[in-house]
Amino acid sequence: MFPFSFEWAWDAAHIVFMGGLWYALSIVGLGMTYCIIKATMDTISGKGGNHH
Amino acid sequence: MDSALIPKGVKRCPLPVFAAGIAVVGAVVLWGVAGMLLCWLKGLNQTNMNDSYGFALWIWADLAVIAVGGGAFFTGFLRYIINKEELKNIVNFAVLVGVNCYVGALLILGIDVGQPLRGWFIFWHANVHSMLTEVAFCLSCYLGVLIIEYIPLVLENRQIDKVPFFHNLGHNMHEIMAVFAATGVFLSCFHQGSLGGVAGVLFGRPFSYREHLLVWPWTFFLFTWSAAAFGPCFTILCTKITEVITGKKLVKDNVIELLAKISGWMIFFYIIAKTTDTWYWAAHTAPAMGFELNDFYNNVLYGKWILYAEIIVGGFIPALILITKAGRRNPLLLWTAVLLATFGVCLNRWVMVCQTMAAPVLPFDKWVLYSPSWQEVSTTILPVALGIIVVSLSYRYLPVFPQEQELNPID
Amino acid sequence: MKIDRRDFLSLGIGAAAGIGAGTALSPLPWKLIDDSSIWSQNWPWTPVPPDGAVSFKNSVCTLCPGGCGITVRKVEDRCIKIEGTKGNIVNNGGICILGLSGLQLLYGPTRVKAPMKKDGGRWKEISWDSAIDEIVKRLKNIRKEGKPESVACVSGTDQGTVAQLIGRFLTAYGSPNYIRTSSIADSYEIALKKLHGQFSSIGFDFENSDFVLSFGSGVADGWGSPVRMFKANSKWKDSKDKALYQIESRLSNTAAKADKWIAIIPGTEAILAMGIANVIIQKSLYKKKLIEKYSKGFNNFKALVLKEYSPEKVSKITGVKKSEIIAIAKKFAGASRPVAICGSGQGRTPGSIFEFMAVHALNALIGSVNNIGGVFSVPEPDYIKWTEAEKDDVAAKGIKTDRIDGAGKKYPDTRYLINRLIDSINSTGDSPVELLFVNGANPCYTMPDTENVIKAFKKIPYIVSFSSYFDETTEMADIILPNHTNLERLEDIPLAAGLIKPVVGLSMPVVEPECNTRHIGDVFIQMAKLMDGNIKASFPWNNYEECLKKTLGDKWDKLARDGYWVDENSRASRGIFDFTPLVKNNRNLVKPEGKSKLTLIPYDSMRLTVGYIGDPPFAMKTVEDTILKGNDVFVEINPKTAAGYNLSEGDKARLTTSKGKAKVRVHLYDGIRPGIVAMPRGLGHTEFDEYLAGKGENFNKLIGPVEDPVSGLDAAWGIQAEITKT
Amino acid sequence: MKVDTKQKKFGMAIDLDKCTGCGSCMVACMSENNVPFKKDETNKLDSITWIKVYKVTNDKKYPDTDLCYIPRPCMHCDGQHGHAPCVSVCPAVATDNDKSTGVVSQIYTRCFGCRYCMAACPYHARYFNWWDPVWPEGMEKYLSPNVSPRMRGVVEKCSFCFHRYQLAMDKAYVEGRRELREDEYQTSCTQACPAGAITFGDLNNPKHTVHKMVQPDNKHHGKPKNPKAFRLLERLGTNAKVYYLSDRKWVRKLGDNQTPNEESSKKH
Repeated sequence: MFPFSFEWAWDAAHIVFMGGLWYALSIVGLGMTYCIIKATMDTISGKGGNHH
Repeated sequence: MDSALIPKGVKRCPLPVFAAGIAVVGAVVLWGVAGMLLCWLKGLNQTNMNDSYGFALWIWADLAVIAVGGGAFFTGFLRYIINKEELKNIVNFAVLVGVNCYVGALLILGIDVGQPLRGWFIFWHANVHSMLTEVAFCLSCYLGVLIIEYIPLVLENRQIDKVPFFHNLGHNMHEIMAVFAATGVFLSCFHQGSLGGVAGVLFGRPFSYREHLLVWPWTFFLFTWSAAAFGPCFTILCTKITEVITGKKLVKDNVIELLAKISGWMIFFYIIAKTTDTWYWAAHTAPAMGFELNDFYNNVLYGKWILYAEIIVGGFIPALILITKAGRRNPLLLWTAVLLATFGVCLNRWVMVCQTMAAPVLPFDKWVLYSPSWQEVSTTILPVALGIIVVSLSYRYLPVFPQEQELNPID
Repeated sequence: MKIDRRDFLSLGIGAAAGIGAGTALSPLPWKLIDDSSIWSQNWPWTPVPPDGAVSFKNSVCTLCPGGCGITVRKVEDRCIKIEGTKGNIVNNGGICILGLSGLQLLYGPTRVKAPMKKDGGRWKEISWDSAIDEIVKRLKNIRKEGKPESVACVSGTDQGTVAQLIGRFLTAYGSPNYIRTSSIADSYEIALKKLHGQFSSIGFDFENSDFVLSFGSGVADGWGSPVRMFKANSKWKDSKDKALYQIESRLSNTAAKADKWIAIIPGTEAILAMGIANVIIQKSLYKKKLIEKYSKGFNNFKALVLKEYSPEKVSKITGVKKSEIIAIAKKFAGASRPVAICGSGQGRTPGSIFEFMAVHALNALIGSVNNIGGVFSVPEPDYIKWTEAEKDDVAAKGIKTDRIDGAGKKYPDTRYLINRLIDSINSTGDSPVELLFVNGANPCYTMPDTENVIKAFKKIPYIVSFSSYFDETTEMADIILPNHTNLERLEDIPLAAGLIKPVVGLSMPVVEPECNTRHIGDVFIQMAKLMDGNIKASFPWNNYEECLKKTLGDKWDKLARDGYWVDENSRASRGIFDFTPLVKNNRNLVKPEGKSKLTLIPYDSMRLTVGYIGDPPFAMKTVEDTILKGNDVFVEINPKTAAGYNLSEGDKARLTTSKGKAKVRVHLYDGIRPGIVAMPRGLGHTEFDEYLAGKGENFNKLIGPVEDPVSGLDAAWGIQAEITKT
Repeated sequence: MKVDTKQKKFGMAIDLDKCTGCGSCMVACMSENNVPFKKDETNKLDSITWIKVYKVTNDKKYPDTDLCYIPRPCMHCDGQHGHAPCVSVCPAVATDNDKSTGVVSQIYTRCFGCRYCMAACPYHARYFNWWDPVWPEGMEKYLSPNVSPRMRGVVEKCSFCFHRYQLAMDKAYVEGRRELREDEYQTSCTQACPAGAITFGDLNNPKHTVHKMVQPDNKHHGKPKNPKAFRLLERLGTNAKVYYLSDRKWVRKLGDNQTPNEESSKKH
């Protein structure tokens, strides 16, 4: 899973497979971070709930 | 008592009735938990599996629930990527069903391994050549995505929605849901496929081995396709069951019909592909390994009937019903179609797992048949029971069906 | 600003989420996960074998008469593996399944861990001194009463210093009743005595034979010295012009290895041998000069076989085609170094002397007696040169009495008749045996009509067992003086399993005694010393080791070095071959008891030891599920025959003979002659550990002894039986 | 001194005409490799025997019946591209086809018991520890320190007694050698077989008996050139390192599957 585990090899298989995996994970991760940050900002700027 | 939590404008049965229902299902859950604990504490000698039957009921259950759970990713795909607006009225439910299927699958996998405490090795020491690794990764990642797709619905609960932060969070997640859905589709294609690969790559098992395209055997594509094709049928089935139980119409016919029609055509083309695959395998792949079709079907249980049951009864018939307007409009036929379709895909998964194990390979081998122990059965039913509870709770406290209010006005 | 309920709620949830996230991101979960995998690798109940200095110790295996050289691998003081000794004269590196399992016997749960005394039906541990005192007291009393001959000993062998010490003790004590358990060794001994006129054991030069005609001998099933036979068989396979013909009613592993399987009607082997002789003489394929020079009574023999044993007649009796009989005879006589052998299965039970003589006659006819590639009459190794045991009047009078088993009287050439021992005990009111020693034998399991044997043993007032394991006979004993196991004890092992020269092996202690056991040799020397008088005087040694070293003299060094000693200058006796006894005992066959339609025969396999030791767990693990399933034993039966009883594969059935009943299951097998039911030996133990006890049925419960008219030995090879589906 | 870097390919040739089915190989293996045992081992579907002796017959009626024993250790498959059926599927890299020796290893402490490898192996050479290994009081004394006893819930299999190779190599290195003599590394079953039916050695080394016996054709995935030699399930492409020899046609035919029309076409 990580380059420091001994069965890791810098071959096509690992790059493609793990590449795809980390790519997907980062999209999901970034997406969620974005939502949370934006939601926090909106809240502070008094949007949402019964405020409007 | 819990009226504060129940969505506005809809009616729910009184809490005691609801609680009673949950209690009944809860008993089943306890039974399942008993089996689970036995397997974890005493080991897999609690099952009826053996050295010839290393994969059995549990692996079948995994493949089956993931296949029928495929409705989630495909409906999501149609809703968010293809922008089929109507489907927004059923996508919540599709996601809900999906979540349950995937949680169940992972739970069963957690029981199925001989050393559960080492389960994380599959991630940490991943062997990228193994289909199972691909399954594990995509499965768990996609479960994450499904939960993300489910969260906004939870946030729409009356009380939670009152909290500005959660309100905003839900809103923002809706905004970029397409991104998540797309990732979900990407992940799903791979784990559905690799589940097919699990059996397809076994060149020591001529019954399930298939020729490869790139690095993947044909079963890889057939599994993805079949999940996309049959999944929606299961979503429809669950919707119909919910409607029966609640005694209300929850989704408008046009929505169901759209989904049914798409599913129908998908199944139709899938089953043609499946037939072609079977023919090629029987005519070329297997003979090259020294087997002819009959060698795989000369057993009391595993006879040719199973092939016809899967392809005709569980394939062509539902497909033909669903692609004809009259068929999908007739409630009885629709029921038949979705039931047969679900049966068909489950049978396909059963064959790919259990018949693969049962069929002899060495010339002096014999068929090995097996029947599960109660521990296996109870742990297989466990996630179903859990699913029913989650769906019930969601239905009671969340606006799962946007059209419910309109279809069932309270005067 | 004022904080309202909602803000508070969200703050609360936020805080909780924060804490949760914090823990999740802390090293804690990772540490726990990592540990989890370590726990799963160190369960306390999974042993971790300690490492240490490795050493190898050589010895001789005594678990069967084979006498293979074994090399034991040790780590510090633990034996961890038994292997065959490379370069050993018998097995050169190879080793059988039982020898390999030896460590499970050494460290196993069936050991007798200390001297034991039966106390109200239960075993109680006692000290060695009190145990020996008790026995000596009894011996003295019996002697005082003037019936020393009522003390007997049943033993697996009568050769080697240990056996001789016991025999010497009995002689000095005044009893002629040293009884050896029977095997084909007896039959061959007697046959040779009759045909060659002197006692000698048989030897085969298989390594140089080019055609082996086996009358049911399981050369690939543990007959003779198993490992040596396997190697010989492989040698025959190596060259195209060597062959093995197997005459047997069942496709045994041997028959499967053979170049030809002749499925004969069981019990008619002797007839076939005579038929073959007929063809050989008829077509004058025999070595005339040799016969003229070195034989007596040939003309009578010739007349007999020509008159009574024409291929046609023989074919009718044996079920072997006429053409086949002629073919076999030609092949046999045509071979350059042929040999004919007999003694069915592993040869654990004696056979019809008529058969043995007939088969041996074939060897004589084509000059294979005492000839390269043939059979040799081998004198017993004589290295034990002790002075006569001293006898006082009691002893002198005692040893003149008739043997309780009647051996040597009605049957002058028979030295031991254990089957008669049982009868004479059961036929009289109180047992003629007052006290019985049992060593290296388990008659209460291995002898036919087990029920009857147990009845007899129950009648014997006092039984002393020297067994290292809790076996069936030991369970019948009153006191146990556990001997060291084969891996713990020093002992000379004369090899009686068909080698062409007298060979003595040396069993060496490879490990310190595991339990509170004592060498049987020391025990007898000790008892002799306590008996005082002539008996004490007959045992001038302080302990067994001294006795053995003195006895072996200059041979000791060679034995200690190589593990074996070959008596090179022993000459095979070039006696005259006398056909007369054969002619005289013509047609003295052994017929199976009863008059049912089916014939029940036993079969031996390497994976189920049939001797006095029970099958160890490892060996049991290799037993096929078509032989044992759960606790059910399978009997083999031809599908044709089975159909007649509407039995199909796996059916449960009851097998009934005049001696007993057994619950069995049916295994349909094409490799067996119709009308025959074959049952494996070695199952149905009632003692030993839970890995063996209670599994299957003991064949010996279903068969009774049938005396061979020539030797008086039990020579039953089968019994009539009925099988009914249940 | 010269260091030979040529890679080894250890393999086995078993003469089925010599094998008497005595079972010595099975027990030699069990006692060498600390294989556990249970009270009832008659259910062969959960009975651990790294080398298992199959009993097969020619299916002819009496008296033309013939039988043959087929000892089956792990075949240590090479597959088509160095991937044994089991190795490529293991999700946690707990089994490996060692390129330098050709031995397919199993790392018990790495295996988490998913049993995918067992599903992949057509020879049933892999065994699962359904139960905790238990030795009767005192019997654990004979356990060898060279092979660690397995814990419940992991898969185990024949290792060609790889620990013997390691010990032999250690010895050789101490003596300043980098190469082993043929007899220095032999498996426990080979050593024990009373019939001398098993031959073990380096299939890549023309001097080794096993090579001379089977004459492996490495251009065609090690197919034997010796017409009397064959491998089990040759055409699955498992590329096994265990070969069998027999003069009996029916035995050789039983080594692999044929579809009926093939058989008929073979006849003439």
